[in-house]
Amino acid sequence: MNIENKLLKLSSLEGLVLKLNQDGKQVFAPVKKDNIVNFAPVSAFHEMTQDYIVTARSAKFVVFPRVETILEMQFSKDNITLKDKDLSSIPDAVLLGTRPCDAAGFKVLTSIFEGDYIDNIYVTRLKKTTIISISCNNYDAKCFCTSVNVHPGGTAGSDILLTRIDNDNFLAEIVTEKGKEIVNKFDTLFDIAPDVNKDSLVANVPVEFDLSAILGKIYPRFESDIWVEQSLRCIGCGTCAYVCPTCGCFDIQDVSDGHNGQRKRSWDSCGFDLFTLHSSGHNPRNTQSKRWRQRILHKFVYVPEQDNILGCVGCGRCSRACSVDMNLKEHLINLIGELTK
Amino acid sequence: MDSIRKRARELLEKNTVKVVIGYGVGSDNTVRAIFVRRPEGVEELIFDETCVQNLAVYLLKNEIKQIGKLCIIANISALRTILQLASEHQIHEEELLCLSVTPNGELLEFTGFKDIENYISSCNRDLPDKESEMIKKLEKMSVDERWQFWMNHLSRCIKCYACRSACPMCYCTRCQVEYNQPQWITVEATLMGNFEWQITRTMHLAGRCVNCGECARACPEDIPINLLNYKTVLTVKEKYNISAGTNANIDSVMSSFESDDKENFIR
Amino acid sequence: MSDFQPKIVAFVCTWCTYAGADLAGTSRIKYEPNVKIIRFPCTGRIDYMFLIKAFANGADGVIVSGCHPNDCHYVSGNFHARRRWIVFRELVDFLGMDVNRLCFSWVSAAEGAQWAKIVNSFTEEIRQLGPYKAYMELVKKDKNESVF
Amino acid sequence: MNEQNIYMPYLMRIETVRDEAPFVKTFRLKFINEEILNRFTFKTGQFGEYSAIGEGESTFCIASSPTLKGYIECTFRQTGKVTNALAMKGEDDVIGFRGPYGNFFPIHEWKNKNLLFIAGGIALPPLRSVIWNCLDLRNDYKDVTIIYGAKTVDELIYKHELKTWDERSDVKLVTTVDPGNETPEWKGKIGFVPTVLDEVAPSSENTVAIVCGPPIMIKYTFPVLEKLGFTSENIFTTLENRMKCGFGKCGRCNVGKVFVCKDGPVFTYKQLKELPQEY
Repeated sequence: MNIENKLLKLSSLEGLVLKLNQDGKQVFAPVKKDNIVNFAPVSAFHEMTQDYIVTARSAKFVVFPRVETILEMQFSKDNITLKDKDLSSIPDAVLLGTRPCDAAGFKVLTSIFEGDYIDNIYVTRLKKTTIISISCNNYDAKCFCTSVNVHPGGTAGSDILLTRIDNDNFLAEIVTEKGKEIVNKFDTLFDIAPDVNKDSLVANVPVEFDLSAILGKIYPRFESDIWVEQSLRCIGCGTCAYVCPTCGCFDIQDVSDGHNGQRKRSWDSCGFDLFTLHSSGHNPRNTQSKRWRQRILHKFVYVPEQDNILGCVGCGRCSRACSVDMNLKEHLINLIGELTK
Repeated sequence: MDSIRKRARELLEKNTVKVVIGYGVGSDNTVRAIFVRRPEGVEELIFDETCVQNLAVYLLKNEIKQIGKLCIIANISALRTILQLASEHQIHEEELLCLSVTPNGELLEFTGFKDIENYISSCNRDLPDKESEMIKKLEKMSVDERWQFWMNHLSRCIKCYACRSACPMCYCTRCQVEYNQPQWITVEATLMGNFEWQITRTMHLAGRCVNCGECARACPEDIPINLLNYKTVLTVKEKYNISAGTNANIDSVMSSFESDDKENFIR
Repeated sequence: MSDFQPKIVAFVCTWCTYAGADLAGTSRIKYEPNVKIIRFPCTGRIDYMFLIKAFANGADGVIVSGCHPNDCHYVSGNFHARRRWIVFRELVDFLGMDVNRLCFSWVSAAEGAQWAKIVNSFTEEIRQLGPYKAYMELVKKDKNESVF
Repeated sequence: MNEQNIYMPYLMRIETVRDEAPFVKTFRLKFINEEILNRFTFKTGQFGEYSAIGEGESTFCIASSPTLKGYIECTFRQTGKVTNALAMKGEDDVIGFRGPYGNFFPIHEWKNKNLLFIAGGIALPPLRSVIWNCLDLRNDYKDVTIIYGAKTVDELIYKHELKTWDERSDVKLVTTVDPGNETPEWKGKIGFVPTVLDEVAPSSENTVAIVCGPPIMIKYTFPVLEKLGFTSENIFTTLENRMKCGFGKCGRCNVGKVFVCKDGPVFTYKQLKELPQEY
């Protein structure tokens, strides 16, 4: 559908949050707690913070929770019953205040969870989630979205994109049918769009490296020493994968007490030794450098080749969360240097 | 700083060591670990009060051990870790060389664990003030308030195990949580699992923690898990008068005993 | 006295407390039936995870009991255990668990009456404290559908 | 059964349990649901996710031939939580199964060729499926040679089937055990599989080699095969990596660009040569 422009006043946005809540939707927005900004349920607009570049954790948990029951089981004396997940129990949700990079991240997750085998739990969650993003008017040193073809005012992945015009007004771009539904339902809150130049309203994030210097060129360097070099200071925790908006790798575990049980899907990280360990004790990715290589190649080679979409959206969360300063942007620039040597 | 660079250069030029683990400038003016393998690389080394990371965590990392003999630029936490690791027979004197700088800028070179012990005995090993106060504050709370405090914090835990990875004393090749027969602690990051994981982590570090605070620094969710370790540090100190990381030839606190250990709760 | 019947799990060593509990039985000493006894070779074998898991599975109180100091069948198991308990008790107290629900005791094979006394008094204490709601809340949260 | 949830296993009843070797068992499984029982098909080489419900899932190949209808078989060694739980199950117990997943051996392309099967230890099950599949279509193929080795005599699996193959005149079977582990009654060869292969020296003319075994065996077998004149596109193998989902989502079984679960598990040596060593 064609993108339709509207005007949303700040006061109307406040009203929208209330109305969405009244409408039975769970509204998630960035909330500042103990000096960290993360998505949390809000019942009123004032609970949301405006002071953030991106949240510490990504918004992926709304569609891909960190622990999710994928089926339930019941055991009786000589019978086992499996109970499918009740997809209708998944609540309607609204994500307010995601950044264009977060929204673009959902596209990557979708490419993983759809495909030959469609993961209906993910698909239903996404379908029931309306994403109202807010364009970035600021950025920090860890951001590199423009270098990976994501724009701080980009509409990809969002249902509605808000761009701040001034203190009291937002430009609302209605991107999808789902966004349109919200507008139709609460049409009194939206006004006719003014004529503004959106590009002048969003942050001008500099392009820091040439993506084409990486794409299609790192796979031949699979055995390069650069992976060892880069990952020497990596301590092998799973933080980068857990805060990443596009990391979709998961683990499946059964939890049972002998009468009832659940099969649960939870986040997993390629940074862990256990991720690929065989039961024989053999491990195809037995060192941290191999696991680091897997992470980079997955985002910049495997996902692009399989799904025709780049696996990184340049939000820089991994670099912010890393306790040993594994800065992804820096490593990519360093990688380009190595490739062009 | 110059003295460190000079000495590191000498060590690398003479091939006494193969790699110097030290601090360098990271992205956005932060400090991070660097691994210097060529003499000209020593210019990147820095050392000041912002160099807080406990670099001893790298001493047991395979890919670094493989490079050859190590030299580590150690702050007090790292020195204490080295002593504790030595007492647990994880590192040997001939495998590494330690450099450090005193608060007034004097270069120290330790030739053996005895040297480190002597230096450490004159250093301040107390818990940081902020954390000590926090522990006191928590102790004054009611049981319910404390429970609420920890539940609030632990509900954020995403089980990334950064606390485990960042801890230089968590060197097990296979962690208790990675065993699944029985599965003591759930793989998923659920609240009870998070709670049990922190109990496990703290108990396994009881009497071994050198209070470097690396666990809390690594936590992406800013959960003050170091307080748990610090609490056991205080308990061990009070009950058994032992501080970890002061002696390279000491039995582990939790696997030794005195026949007259004092307690007042056993009926 | 309330009607609440607490669930109490006792982790005991086979050489002293288990024999002591046995003696209480053969001596026909009556004591509260709320205790479920789990026998271990030695108190040194009693891992702190057992205590946590007992609470996770619905215990309202936990007793840990073994040989008196210097009486351990394996010479030093109870000394090791004591060290562990001292640290563990301080830690869980700091985490906000109710340490009044943890009872540690030394009961020898000859102390059948002492065992009955400990069980009776501890059961009464737990009865006063009521069910361990805080921990049950935690367990319930664990079973929740999805965790965001 | 709800078709929508891709993680939902089918329930299967264990018809028979057979002990193959110490800690190795074979289950014969039958779908409880009649409709699925009738509808279910698979191709040789494909695998499934078997679940000890309440304990977790584990990945094994389907060890029976697709020509046998009405049931499937799986063979596994007890190594961890799930396989131990499975081994506790007996006849009439219920387990879960998802599948079939992955690609398969192109047995139709092998028509009128000689077949050489080489397996080591617990890696015979995937080949057993192919062997029986080909033997059931015996007229389509020329000579069939099977070289199978294990550490000890005891650890050779499918002993009764080895006997059947040995007795058949249209199959040449060579069994071997590691040096030092032979028993006084042992009639087969003694030596590691690659060495025995070198000794037997089957002709590479119009022949396809199908290899499966532990990584170390595979590593030393490929050069011997090449020495014998096999071209890399005529050498097939089946890989295994840790898996959770079975359909390319959980992200752990990839070898470089390819997912073992989706693009594999069957690969030719030619394909493997182009892949990095991540298996």
